[in-house]
Amino acid sequence: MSVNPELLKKDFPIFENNPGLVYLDNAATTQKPASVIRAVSNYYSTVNSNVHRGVYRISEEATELYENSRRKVSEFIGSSDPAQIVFLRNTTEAINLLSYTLGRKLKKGDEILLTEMEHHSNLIPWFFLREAGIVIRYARMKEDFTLDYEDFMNKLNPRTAIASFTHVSNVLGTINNVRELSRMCSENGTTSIVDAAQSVPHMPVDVSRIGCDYLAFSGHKMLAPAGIGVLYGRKNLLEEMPPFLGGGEMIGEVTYDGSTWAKVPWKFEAGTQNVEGAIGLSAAIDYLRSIGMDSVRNHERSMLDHILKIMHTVDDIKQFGPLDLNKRGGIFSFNIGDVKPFDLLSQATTKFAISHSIHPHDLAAFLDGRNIAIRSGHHCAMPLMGRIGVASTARISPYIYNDESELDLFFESLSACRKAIAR
Amino acid sequence: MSVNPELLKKDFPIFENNPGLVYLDNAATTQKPASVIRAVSNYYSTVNSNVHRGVYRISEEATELYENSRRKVSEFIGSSDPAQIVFLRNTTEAINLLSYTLGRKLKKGDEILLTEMEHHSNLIPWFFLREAGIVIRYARMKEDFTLDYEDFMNKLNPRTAIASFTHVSNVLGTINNVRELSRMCSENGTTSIVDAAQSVPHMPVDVSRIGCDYLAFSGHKMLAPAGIGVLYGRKNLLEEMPPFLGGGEMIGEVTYDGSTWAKVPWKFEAGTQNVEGAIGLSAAIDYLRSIGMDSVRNHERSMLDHILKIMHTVDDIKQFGPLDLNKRGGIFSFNIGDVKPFDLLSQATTKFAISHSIHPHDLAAFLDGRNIAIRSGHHCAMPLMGRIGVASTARISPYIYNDESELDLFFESLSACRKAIAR
Amino acid sequence: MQEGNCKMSDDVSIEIMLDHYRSPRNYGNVEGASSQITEHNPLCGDTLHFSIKVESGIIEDIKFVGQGCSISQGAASILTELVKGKSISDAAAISEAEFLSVLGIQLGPNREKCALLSLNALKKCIESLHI
Amino acid sequence: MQEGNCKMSDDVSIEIMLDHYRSPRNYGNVEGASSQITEHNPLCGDTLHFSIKVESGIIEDIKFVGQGCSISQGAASILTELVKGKSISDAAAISEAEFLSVLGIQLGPNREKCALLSLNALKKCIESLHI
Ligand SMILES: Cc1ncc(COP(=O)(O)O)c(C=O)c1O
Ligand SMILES: Cc1ncc(COP(=O)(O)O)c(C=O)c1O
Repeated sequence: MSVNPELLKKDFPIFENNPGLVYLDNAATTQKPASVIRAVSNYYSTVNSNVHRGVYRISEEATELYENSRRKVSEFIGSSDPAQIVFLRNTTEAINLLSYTLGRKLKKGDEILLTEMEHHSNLIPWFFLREAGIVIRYARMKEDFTLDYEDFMNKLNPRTAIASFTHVSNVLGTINNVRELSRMCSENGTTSIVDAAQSVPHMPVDVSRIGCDYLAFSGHKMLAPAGIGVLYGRKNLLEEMPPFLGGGEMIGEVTYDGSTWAKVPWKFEAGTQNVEGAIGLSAAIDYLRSIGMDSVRNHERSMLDHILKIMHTVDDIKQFGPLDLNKRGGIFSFNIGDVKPFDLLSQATTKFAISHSIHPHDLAAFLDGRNIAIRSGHHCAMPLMGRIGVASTARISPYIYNDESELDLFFESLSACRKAIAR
Repeated sequence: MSVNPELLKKDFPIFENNPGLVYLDNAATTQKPASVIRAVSNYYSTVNSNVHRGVYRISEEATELYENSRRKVSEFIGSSDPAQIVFLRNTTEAINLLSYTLGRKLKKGDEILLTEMEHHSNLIPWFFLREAGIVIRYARMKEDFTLDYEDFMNKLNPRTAIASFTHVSNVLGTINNVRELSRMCSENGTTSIVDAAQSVPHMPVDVSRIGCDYLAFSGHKMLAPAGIGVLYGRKNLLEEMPPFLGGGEMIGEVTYDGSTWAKVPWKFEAGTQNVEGAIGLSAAIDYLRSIGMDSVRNHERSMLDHILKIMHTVDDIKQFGPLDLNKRGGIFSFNIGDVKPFDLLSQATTKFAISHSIHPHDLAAFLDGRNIAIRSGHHCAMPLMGRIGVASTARISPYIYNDESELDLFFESLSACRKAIAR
Repeated sequence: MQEGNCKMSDDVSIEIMLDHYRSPRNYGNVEGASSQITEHNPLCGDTLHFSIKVESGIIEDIKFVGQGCSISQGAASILTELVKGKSISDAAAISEAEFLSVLGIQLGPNREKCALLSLNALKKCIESLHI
Repeated sequence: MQEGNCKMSDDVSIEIMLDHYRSPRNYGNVEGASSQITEHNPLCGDTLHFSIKVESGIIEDIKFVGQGCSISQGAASILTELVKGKSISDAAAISEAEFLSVLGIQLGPNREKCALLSLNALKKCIESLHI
């Protein structure tokens, strides 16, 4: 099946209420189809209640809906057991859970291997461990914006306790071979963690095939509500881990003197859960499945193909990402001219120089005037900005409801912007 | 203004879809009015997007809605500055944030003072600190189910770094004088934390009057969605604290070598936030304000008055909570007969004895058959169950949409249940 | 529990369960037990203590004491009758679904845990024979 | 930025801003500055460096260099013209609202930060005079 954006768009009320809106910021967050919105309001209007404990009908039904959502997520990512699915707020919380719990066992001098293309959410939680003398290393990115697998391999050593890497870069679109990376980790006795925030929404993802130890993603980037995210973990590993947050629902037995923990996954779900979020995520998965994840991937691939073909209609455009469509998700970061990092010395000593660059914020503001929503900035990947030698970039990230005509409009508008504000 | 439950009930779609439902489990979670449901789906249908960063219209509007919600929460609880309001998932996460961040500064032998009537969410996060040699002490509950303030005072000593106490007990309904407790703490140089999960939804709460250092509550217990909760903290304290979760949005500047943090409150809001949750909470506050928190409190007080007057129509009923209505929120925990904790020795040596008790689960199941939803169990307060000498209790907790006729029906059904299943 | 939240497919089953709850069979402690165990459902406090006497692989005697709701206690009583005289391997092979169908009452997910407490306790009790 | 997300209450203001962006006034570094500062908005990378020369409480000279969007850079240029020759107390007293109204462009909450970067940087620069 191929994706029909024009038809799908009708499922998303936001486009009805914002006629002509060209929404190209899907890597940040996606829009919600009516079926997801309905699933959430139906829950409020029929069986809203506390799950797991209530001995009354609506609570039993809410519990069933919540646990069915867990089963659906489990199947969707190829997990063999729903107990391996922990509901959390988002990818960020999932990676923090891992850094706090796995981090406890690390000793001074132990190493964590990341890559140069990580999102802040897969950097800062690990930075916290530096206080304990943990060393953070980065596998290099190559000139073609792909990961240097050899460098990754070389940096894996007996001290490498954990490796955490993104599946798809939210800036470059680079698809990393996480199966290969997980295999290297496993051979080295290193725990592997996949940041799948930009892959699960956009392509088939199968944890059993990848063979990683943990994998995390967010509902809001895949048509579901915000406030719901997922940590997948191998059951035996989850069972060995200490809990992260303490409170109701995650306990076995509690006295004034101590406590035992509930079984996984509940051990990690302290406090009242976001049941409506889980139900919304389940509805989002139904929607994506009805399209087919292969079709979603193919659509984005053809969108990217189109982008790379017509980008040069805009003068001075520079893009940041692999040119091989097989190694690239539907993310396109670019600048018009050079948007260099600030450097006081060079800037203050030379007289102000006219350049052909347009700052990404100005691009975004101009395009907004034409009802085109794009992202500009550091994309929560500041170190990577430095690495690719820019202060920031502009980015578009199409999804199932975007079509080529929108891309054409986007590039026409870019050219118009260049005329209007280049200095 | 007095509360008109019959009229208010019409605002809650769940009652239309479940005719005759008598929902008495509001201390667990409350139902959602149409205005809250609408606020959430309107958001999805009009300006759904990522906040704080987008240079396009819907993102600017979403940011405004999100930050306006923060302002509304701030006013609602009498905080002088919206920067003192941190959006989190729920009370549980808020208290964990405090235990993880404040806990870092504690030394072996430092003490944390709790009370005997705390919810697991205000116990387990502190238990974690025992590993570091922190000592946990409990202020006693008196025979009349109120807190022993003298004991609290006596247990405050130079080593008491933190005191964390509930405003209203979710089992006993006991309203603690948190203003007095905070004053004692402040005189002793002890950080004061109020678990306001059961007070903010039910009575006027003013942090500036209370004078506590921190206060936490959950949206889902006050007509708002799950997945959104609040930590209030004095600004200077929040500023001194290290961050808890790391990731996007909470940073200042990031390099491969380290990071600086954003200003409060954003320093504590890592990752994509639950914007729809904050908007739903704002709509819930509008709804509650239109009734008036004084009226909400008065309604629950008169409900409790009615309960305490007619409870004795049920034989062998025992209730657990203060009889003074000024010291009691709208929570009524009870048992029929003695529901003692299991004791192998006494139970195995004596022959099975007929007792007049009915297990709370059987009560709840029977009442469910009559469409009355009540809670049974340990209410996430296992240690307190031991303290009051029971295995578990049944509990009802009326809210604005409950009326006396429902209470009458409830007590009639209790009597019927006693006939049907007492052994 | 005529009006309970069991979806009463079978009034007779409910009456049987209530009868076992009111007059539990095999209540007490087996003298000289081969194995015994106390299990409880932390979520609701239901507690069961089983003691069994096994000879040549056969459950010669089984008794329980406990405290909890009619479902957990009634099911425990029914279970003792079900397995007494059976081989430990037959007893260990009883699946959750089978036991629920023996009880014959439709239960929601939260109360199923009450009904299955006895089966899980018995299985642990049998397992610990081999340790 | 005729079509920008500034709600263009005033096309003239936008033209002025763009003119300042394209041809920044007071661009460079003051020699023998009394105070200088580099500030940036971490959220978008906009950077400004101010240097000022103060004599008898008067801002005798002020220059900036920077990098960033038209709003942050244009506003910085406009600000230098606004405060040059003013007393440091007058300059320090300019409120955010006042400065935004001088700019005359309506900005959303996220881009207001760009416009206010220069004002905040200048204030810090003045504060550091007293240290
Ligand atoms: C007194 C008290 N504290 C804390 C909590 C925990 O709230 P939540 O589950 O929303 O984190 C509750 C409710 O469950 C409560 O009643
Ligand atoms: C690659 C990647 N990792 C992690 C995140 C963080 O996701 P969230 O903000 O939902 O926690 C994002 C998106 O912001 C991302 O693109």
